[in-house]
Amino acid sequence: MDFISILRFYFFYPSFFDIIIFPGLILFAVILLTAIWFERKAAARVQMRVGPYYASKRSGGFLQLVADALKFVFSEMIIPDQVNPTLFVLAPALLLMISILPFAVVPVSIIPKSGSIFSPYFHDFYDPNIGMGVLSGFFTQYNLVLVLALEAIYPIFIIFMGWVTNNRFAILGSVRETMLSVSYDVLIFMATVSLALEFHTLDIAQIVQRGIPGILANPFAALVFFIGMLIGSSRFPFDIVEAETELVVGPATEYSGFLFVITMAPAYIGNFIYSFIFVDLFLGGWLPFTGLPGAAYTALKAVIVLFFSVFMRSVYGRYRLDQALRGSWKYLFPLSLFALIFGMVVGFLWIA
Amino acid sequence: MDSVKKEPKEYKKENPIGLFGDHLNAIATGLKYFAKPQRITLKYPEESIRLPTGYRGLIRLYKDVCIGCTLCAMICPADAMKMMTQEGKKLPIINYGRCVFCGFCVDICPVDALKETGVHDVAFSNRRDLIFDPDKFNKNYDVPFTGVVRKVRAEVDEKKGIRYVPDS
Amino acid sequence: MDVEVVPVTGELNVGPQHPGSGHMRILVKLSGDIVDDVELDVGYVHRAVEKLGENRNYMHLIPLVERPAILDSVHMNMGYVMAVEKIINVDVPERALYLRSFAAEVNRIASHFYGIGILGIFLGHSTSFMWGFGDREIWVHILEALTGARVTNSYVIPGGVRRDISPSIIEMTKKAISYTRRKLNDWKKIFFNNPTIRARLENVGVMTKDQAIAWGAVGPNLRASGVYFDVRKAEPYAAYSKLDFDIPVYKEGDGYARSMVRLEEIEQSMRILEQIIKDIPQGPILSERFLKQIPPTRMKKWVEGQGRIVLPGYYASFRPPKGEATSRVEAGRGELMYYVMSDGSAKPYRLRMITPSYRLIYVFKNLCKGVRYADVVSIYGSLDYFPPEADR
Amino acid sequence: MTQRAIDLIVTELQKMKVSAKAESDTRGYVEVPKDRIVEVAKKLKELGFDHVKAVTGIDFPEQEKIQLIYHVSSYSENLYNIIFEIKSFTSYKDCVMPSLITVWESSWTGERETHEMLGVYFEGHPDMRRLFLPEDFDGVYPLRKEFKIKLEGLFVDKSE
Repeated sequence: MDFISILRFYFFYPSFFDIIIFPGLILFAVILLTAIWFERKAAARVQMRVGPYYASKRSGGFLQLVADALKFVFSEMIIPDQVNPTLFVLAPALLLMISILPFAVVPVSIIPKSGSIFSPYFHDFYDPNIGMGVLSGFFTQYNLVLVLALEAIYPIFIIFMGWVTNNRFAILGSVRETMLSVSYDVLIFMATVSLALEFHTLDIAQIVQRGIPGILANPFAALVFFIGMLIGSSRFPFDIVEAETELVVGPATEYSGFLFVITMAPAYIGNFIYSFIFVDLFLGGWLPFTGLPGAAYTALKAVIVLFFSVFMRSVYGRYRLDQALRGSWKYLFPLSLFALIFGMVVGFLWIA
Repeated sequence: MDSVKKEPKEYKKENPIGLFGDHLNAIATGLKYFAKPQRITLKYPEESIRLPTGYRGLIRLYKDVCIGCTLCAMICPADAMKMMTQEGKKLPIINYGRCVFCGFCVDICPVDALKETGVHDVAFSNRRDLIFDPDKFNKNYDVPFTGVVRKVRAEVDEKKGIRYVPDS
Repeated sequence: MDVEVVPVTGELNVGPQHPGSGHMRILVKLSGDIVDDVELDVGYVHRAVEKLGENRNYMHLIPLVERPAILDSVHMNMGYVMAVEKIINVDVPERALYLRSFAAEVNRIASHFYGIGILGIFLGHSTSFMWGFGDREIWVHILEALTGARVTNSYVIPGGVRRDISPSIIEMTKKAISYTRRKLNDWKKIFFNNPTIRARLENVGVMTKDQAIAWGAVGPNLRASGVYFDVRKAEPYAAYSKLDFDIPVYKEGDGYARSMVRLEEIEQSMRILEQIIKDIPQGPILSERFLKQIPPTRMKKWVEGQGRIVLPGYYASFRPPKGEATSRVEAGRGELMYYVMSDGSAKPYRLRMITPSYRLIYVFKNLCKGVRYADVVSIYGSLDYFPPEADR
Repeated sequence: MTQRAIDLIVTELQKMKVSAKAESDTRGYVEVPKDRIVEVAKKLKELGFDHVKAVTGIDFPEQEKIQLIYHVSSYSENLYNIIFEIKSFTSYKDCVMPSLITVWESSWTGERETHEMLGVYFEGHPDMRRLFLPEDFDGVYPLRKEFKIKLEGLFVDKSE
């Protein structure tokens, strides 16, 4: 009995439960499959076709991704002659790791003092700003800054991957990623900072707990963040890094077999984590729920945001690199400045 | 020659305000089709199309009708149809590896010894099988299929584009 | 401070696998993101039509000449057959001329949908790709009902056409027109007015009027540069002299103007089809001279019974008189020219086939100079360049 | 009855002492020796023909000659239904032609193709390399009549 309660204690310990079980890695794996399935199925609906179908007809081809993954696992991994094999294999693995990392500090729910399954950990994850515990892998009061910092590492590893493969298309893709990452990081940073200024805090949990969804408090920041998120995770219309008609698959050109799967996953994971931040900052997060239901509610909204952003594939083409850069620096950056000032004014007048 | 010479048109250059509307319009159209999909996929192995009359599918020979006039071999643009002597009679053989299904041989045959069938989906395991000697060529491929395959007919529809109706 | 400058020039091999180029290799010389020069390595789908043309009978060439552009096969056939008709000096009955126009316009719509679809996928817009092919399917279906094959129609023969139109095909065409008209509205919303597409096409690959003429652009690409030229108007063939239609001409000469010309040509083609359906005359569909040679029993069974021409033995190996003929038609991608030279034997002495894409090779090469790398595919798609057609 | 546009061109060309002829309302040709082809081309361009549609080479093995035909036409209103041919001969021995690319840029593709298919060297063309044929194509000049391709008979019995 005692052993079970210890086990139970460690199982539900947020650093483990939040990151591994829910809404962590396991959910991520499921969502990754679902999102790709949805992307293909939604595109198929718009495009007069059926989409994945024959792998489990009853669920509309949901197992297609599993079938694809199986195929990739058993197909040959070709490692080019001229590359360093260690780095070549390491690069996608590093990329995957780095892409999941930011999730550790994203709060997904709060822990009430009693009544929740997480209540025993109330004091460990106590947030003095809101007087409650915060359900996240690792709690700091400045999680907004930390999340942005961890997200900003991700592009470096894409560039690393392109460099390692020693392919011209890959290097061109990496160069594009370099240029884009600078611009979208600025957008995301400005959008979040304007929220932080508006709510006078660098704690995501506190922003949520104010009870005002950021999309009402600062719609401009929401727009800028959403577009920054699309650029950051290479979704259409900013699928510039992997533009398949020009660059084959960009940095992932030389990868095959299971390594290719690993190179594809991080973009979706990055998008999903951005969706969590978007939900927390702009869509009211877990309110009015707490504990596990709160986390589920946040995850649900994040999934919807993710699905909406993958749906863009069936509507848009692809911008050119310079157009995306011009758009982000010439139009969205001023808009984000405006959002910053707007945030300060509204924060001063309304939220105070 | 056109008497009225048209001035070259110019498309409207985009304006920033309309741009946002265009974005919304595009997304709305996407969502419209997402909500009400218009699918024209044929679920092929389960459904199969009954091809219209006159479709130029595989060709079959009526051995008894053939008079061996060689016109079909002469007009064959791909050198697919050749003549061979069988029991003292000249009969055509066909190599489906070369046939381009132009239907000239069927049209030029003076006694209608060749006929187009509505069959186009056949598979062979090696190239030798693609050459049909007169006996093999004489068989009917257009047998009514008894199996799980549903035969459908494609119809042009004003709303959906192409609609598949069960073939009765 | 001394900065080590890393050279930013380099070469990229685009193709010859499909994405980014059709069956051709584009050797792009890049300086940063700017294309200094491109070298087009064409010929991956060379079929040697001209050499085969010298070794085959006149009738054998009908399915051959349509192979380079199977999406546009009626035009490909019609041009060749018109040249042969000039040499053997045969008149085509009125109804056959209308049917030729009918098949050609259906084919033009199908070909333009294909072109727009390919342009879309080059710009990453997968919906337009699928829509292009899906909406094309309806028109291909009509061609299938009319000619018996989806793409390699071999419909036009010297002296007429092979099959007659039936009321059910007319009904189908009416439905297809009303469907396509409605669908084009959604096309405009999701593709032509889509800001991403406009951004990628506007002011990209601009070709001025003088350049278009000097480089030898043809078809929609020429008309998008402000040149009012269409073979259907300049030298009317088939039934075009009796049909009323406009030629869309745009001033800008960029990729967007080129795709707008295609869009409007689809609309005009539907207008033409409506007129053809309305005033197609009754009568034979093959020249009297050949019709006489069909035995009466077969005439009754096939030609009158099923509206389907059976070929008299004449076609198997005819020998036209000595002579030469130049014919041209406005194919889907532009002007298509045939030069046939006969020396009195059953085979042409020389067959010259100038396809629209063939003439676009030089245009494409010139347009790519100085653009951004991502624009290469955009120009490629907006020119509607089709490698098999260029290589022949 | 006004004079046909093509007749005006033919008379203009005949002033240059070259044999020009109108075959019909819309077709005509002019035969020039190859050293005067640029001159005639320039004249035709002056008359309004602004592009080359095709450069065709025809092999005549008995006479050891190759005939070259430039189909030129115009996009201007009064000439756009006319296709005019410039015909010229070059011999096997001296298989060189002056390139017309200085007059009409659009002859670029055609001249390059004629070069690789028939072996006519166009002097003055900036890019006289192979276009369609692969680099390792063996055999020379596929469109010359001496390049034979394998043909098949109608019967299978005799060969087997």
